[in-house]
Amino acid sequence: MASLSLPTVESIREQFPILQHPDSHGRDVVYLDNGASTQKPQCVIDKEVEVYTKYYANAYRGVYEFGQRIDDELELSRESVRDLIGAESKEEIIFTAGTTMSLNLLAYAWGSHVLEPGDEIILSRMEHHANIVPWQLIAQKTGATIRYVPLDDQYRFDEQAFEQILNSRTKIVSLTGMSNVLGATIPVSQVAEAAHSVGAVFILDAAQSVLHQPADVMKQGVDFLAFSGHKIYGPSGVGVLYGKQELLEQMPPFLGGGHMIDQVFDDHSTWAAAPAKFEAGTLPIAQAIALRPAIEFIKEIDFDWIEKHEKKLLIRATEQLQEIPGLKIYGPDVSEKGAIVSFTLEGAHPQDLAFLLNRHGVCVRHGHHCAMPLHEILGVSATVRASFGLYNTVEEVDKLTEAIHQARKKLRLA
Amino acid sequence: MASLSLPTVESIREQFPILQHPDSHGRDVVYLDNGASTQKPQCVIDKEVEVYTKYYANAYRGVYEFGQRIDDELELSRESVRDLIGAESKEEIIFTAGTTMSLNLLAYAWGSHVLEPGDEIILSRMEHHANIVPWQLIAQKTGATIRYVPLDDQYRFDEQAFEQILNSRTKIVSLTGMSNVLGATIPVSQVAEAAHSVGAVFILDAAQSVLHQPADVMKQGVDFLAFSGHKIYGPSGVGVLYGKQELLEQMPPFLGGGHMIDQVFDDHSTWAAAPAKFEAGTLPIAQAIALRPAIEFIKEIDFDWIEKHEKKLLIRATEQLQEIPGLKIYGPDVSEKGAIVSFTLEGAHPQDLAFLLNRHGVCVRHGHHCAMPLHEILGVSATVRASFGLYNTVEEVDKLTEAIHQARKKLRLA
Amino acid sequence: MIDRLREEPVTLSSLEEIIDEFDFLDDSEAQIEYLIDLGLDLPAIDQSLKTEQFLVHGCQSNVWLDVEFVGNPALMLVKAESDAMIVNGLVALLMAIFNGKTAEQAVEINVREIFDRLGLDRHLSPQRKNGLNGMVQRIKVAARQQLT
Amino acid sequence: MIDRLREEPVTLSSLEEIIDEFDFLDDSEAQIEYLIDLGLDLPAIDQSLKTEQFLVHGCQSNVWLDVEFVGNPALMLVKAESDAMIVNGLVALLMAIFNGKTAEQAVEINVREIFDRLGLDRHLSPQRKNGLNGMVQRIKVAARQQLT
Ligand SMILES: Cc1ncc(COP(=O)(O)O)c(C=O)c1O
Ligand SMILES: Cc1ncc(COP(=O)(O)O)c(C=O)c1O
Repeated sequence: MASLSLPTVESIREQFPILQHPDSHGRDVVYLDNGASTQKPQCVIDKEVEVYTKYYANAYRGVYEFGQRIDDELELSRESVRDLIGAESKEEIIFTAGTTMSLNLLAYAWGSHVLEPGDEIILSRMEHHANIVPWQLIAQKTGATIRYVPLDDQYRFDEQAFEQILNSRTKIVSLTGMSNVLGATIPVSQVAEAAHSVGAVFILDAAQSVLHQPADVMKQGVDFLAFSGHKIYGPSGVGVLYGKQELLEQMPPFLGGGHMIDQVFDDHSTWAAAPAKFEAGTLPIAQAIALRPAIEFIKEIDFDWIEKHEKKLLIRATEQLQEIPGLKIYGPDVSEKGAIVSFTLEGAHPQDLAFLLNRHGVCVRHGHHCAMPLHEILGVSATVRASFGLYNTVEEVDKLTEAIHQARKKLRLA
Repeated sequence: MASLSLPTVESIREQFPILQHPDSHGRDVVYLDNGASTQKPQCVIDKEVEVYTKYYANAYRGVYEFGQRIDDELELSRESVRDLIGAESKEEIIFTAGTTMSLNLLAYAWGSHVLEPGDEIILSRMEHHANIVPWQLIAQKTGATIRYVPLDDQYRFDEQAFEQILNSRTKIVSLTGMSNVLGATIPVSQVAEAAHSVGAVFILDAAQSVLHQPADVMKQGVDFLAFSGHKIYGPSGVGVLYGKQELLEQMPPFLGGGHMIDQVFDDHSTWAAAPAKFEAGTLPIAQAIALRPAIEFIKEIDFDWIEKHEKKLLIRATEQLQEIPGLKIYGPDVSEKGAIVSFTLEGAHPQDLAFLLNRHGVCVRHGHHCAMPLHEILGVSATVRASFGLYNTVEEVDKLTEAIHQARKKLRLA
Repeated sequence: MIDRLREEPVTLSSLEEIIDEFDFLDDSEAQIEYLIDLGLDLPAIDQSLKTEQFLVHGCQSNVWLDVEFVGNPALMLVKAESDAMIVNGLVALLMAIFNGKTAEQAVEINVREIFDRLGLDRHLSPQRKNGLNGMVQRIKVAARQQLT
Repeated sequence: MIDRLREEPVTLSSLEEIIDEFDFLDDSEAQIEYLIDLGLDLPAIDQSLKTEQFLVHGCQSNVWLDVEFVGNPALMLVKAESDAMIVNGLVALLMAIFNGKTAEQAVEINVREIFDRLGLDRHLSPQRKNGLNGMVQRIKVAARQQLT
């Protein structure tokens, strides 16, 4: 899969048109909000344009040439997702609007299918709201209870505590593969095995992790997996839900509409087979098709290279930031986390800091990052987050550090 | 709103790159599947590219320049939708994945909010599955009953029958503004008034109608309205749900996740105000933004022009097709319908016919068009549908007719 | 009626002819048009077979299908008809594959391989594939029943 | 502490000065940076005011706000502080608008108009607008209470 010669970050950056020009204030853009969404390489942009200008039609409906081409392209994209996550067949790949939609689908459809009063759903303390709120809604409806796996004192997923919480009432274990705040990861195979040992299904929220540690669902025993196109250099508006064939067969549909039915009668309907059963209505056609070049782009660069490159940035950022007086980083040691640094700076409100960093072109995010229960235990209501992508450079890390120094001066902290 | 000089169909066609080249078999493409999805003008394609290449970021999250720009663009797009459908404020405009998602949201959220056993939901016989199946699912959950407004002998919405079906148990009236098979419309204001008179909310599935008779929700008394971007020359992957402010306030959220919350506690959460409350997770960012040029494009051409132009095509097609032996058109008189012609040809299976028409470059759809209950009363399991858009020409109508003649010969019917 | 059907294998295209034509056309649309031609040449089946019992489910269009074994040794005779000519073309193809085969031979035939060889698989919609699978299944079941 | 606050109106920027500066800057980011500057110059409030009672809800960051009327005729004195300097800048702006006004005057003031004039409205996130509205509401309520 890997290209023969190793890529350079310069050659990668060239492929992102948005990185080729300063912002409207003439500043070089240092985009460090990759955890929220990533920029798009030319090949992804081109693919959406190709669809719209060469053979656009609705999907799975027309026998005419454009319709057939769209169907073929969608199936190729499904296949590239299958390959990315190591699923058995492309019929296990469902296109959705995003991770949030995928997780809601699971909560509503699988949740109502299996949960009874007193049953338990296990999440962790570091989940994104997308992997909390849908479960709360379904727990309220079904009488199930949510239990949270704590973090240890180094902000790591506490595997021992997890195994103690697991019990025969556990029906669902749904965990993030990587915290979008801490960068902390989980031991996927072990967690899956433990979940299965009590008869629970294991759901992986791979929104942050799929790009860094591509899952291997069959080997790792992942039952369901969700991720978003826009976080892996793909288009906005499309996401993926993977489900094991036999589970997809058991799971009732969630959204009703065109394409997901077999027959519609006055008072009830019968369902098509997966993936159609879970793809009600018109798909995000151009977006689902343009997910493939994003996946191919990443594979071409090679996951090892990405991992090494991002780790280098993470280490440099961590070393520099730790030197700044009053700056506190939240998360495990760099050796045990993804390329995310969340921090607070004493005397500086995260909102002010994020604004002031942007005065130097540095784009970082501030707030609770859709992880309020985590911030509850961090003991702060908001943090500033720098998250790195494959196009970020060592110089950009230095600019982040320099911008923080400048902000401290501005805020009269230095 | 209208441009000073009237547009010509040639000048309009020029703006659609996909119409500028033959298909891969060298055939001129006669795209008559606009009811399924429309092609995209250059301005829409350009806007998505602009977002990805100039200022892409996640929405409503970053204080940095790109983030602010994305927020501004989204709000501009919201405003253009508000203006299109005559809503009171842009906070009543919710971006969704499409009509199907919008209607499911209403069925799940509003449906479970108001429906009690014995309550009634009124649909019509000509609904799309997207406006049937979600209501079936929610009726099964709540014990409510679905009642169907019949069509009269000319395939028109039977207003009198509707008023007889309405009663104090009617809680929801959800109707398509235009049948995607028959082209039949409904008297929106009267229906809304009648629905309100028994205390029901009125939902308009405007997927087919918004482009032809733009709604005026405040004047017409529409409580909720749904449509898809991809059917009004906009991008795939984005749709709209309109809801009256006070109804949006009452309605519980549907999807859970980021952005829709106010606060998240361990076992429950509190909600943000609309539209955020119903926009869980990352929006289809580039797509929602590129919906605006689509709306502006249509407004610039002018709805009157579109209506007249499409009517001309419809009349010509109807006149020509009626002459073909064994061809039967389903739907009201041309004076009472939109630019859709669905038909069967004796001795020719719709699937064969659609295939053979494409041999002459003509793209039409065959099948049940996601309207099985309608086909039940039409007495056929499938029809062939030609649906016209603003870029179609009189010559293309002639090509359709000619292609049907050729197909009849091929099928040894002539 | 049966008499007319007995003559079919000679009047219908053989598998070799079909494969040759597919290779010659080398364009999926032209291939499907050829299927329609094959379908148009397919003789009608007896009206009495057009009942629920012989209807194959999982088809986008209606297909009625029956399998008989005639002669000694008993050779397979597929009788089928659809209201769609594309599907009748597939029927003609199945007839070319199965007619005149013994039950033992029929059970062994790998239809998927033949479809792969033709390159047809890629060009059939999932629904049409379902319908095709339904037909093949009926034929295989009949062959197995004949063996027991 | 009250004593120090009484002197504020003189040391803080006046509304005219703020408007002039906004017009001069004419770039939303520079304007917000100027808000931060204003916020940095805002005197601290008494620790005793930093309780739930004085906390304004609907703010992304914490703001504590109290309103007093001093002197005869009684003139408004806004005392507020946030942990975010951008918000403190908004506080400074509200002080420039309301401090030294009578309750009657305060009730009549159209804050929205002033924000429109500054062009600020467009550049505040929905959450920050919520917070701002929360502060204005507190001030208006205090003015109305003073009148009854
Ligand atoms: C009347 C009607 N309603 C709903 C829909 C569903 O729209 P979408 O597939 O974009 O969700 C359609 C599209 O075919 C339609 O024609
Ligand atoms: C861990 C995690 N889960 C889920 C999500 C939600 O993804 P989306 O907003 O694309 O639906 C995110 C994105 O922020 C995330 O980081």
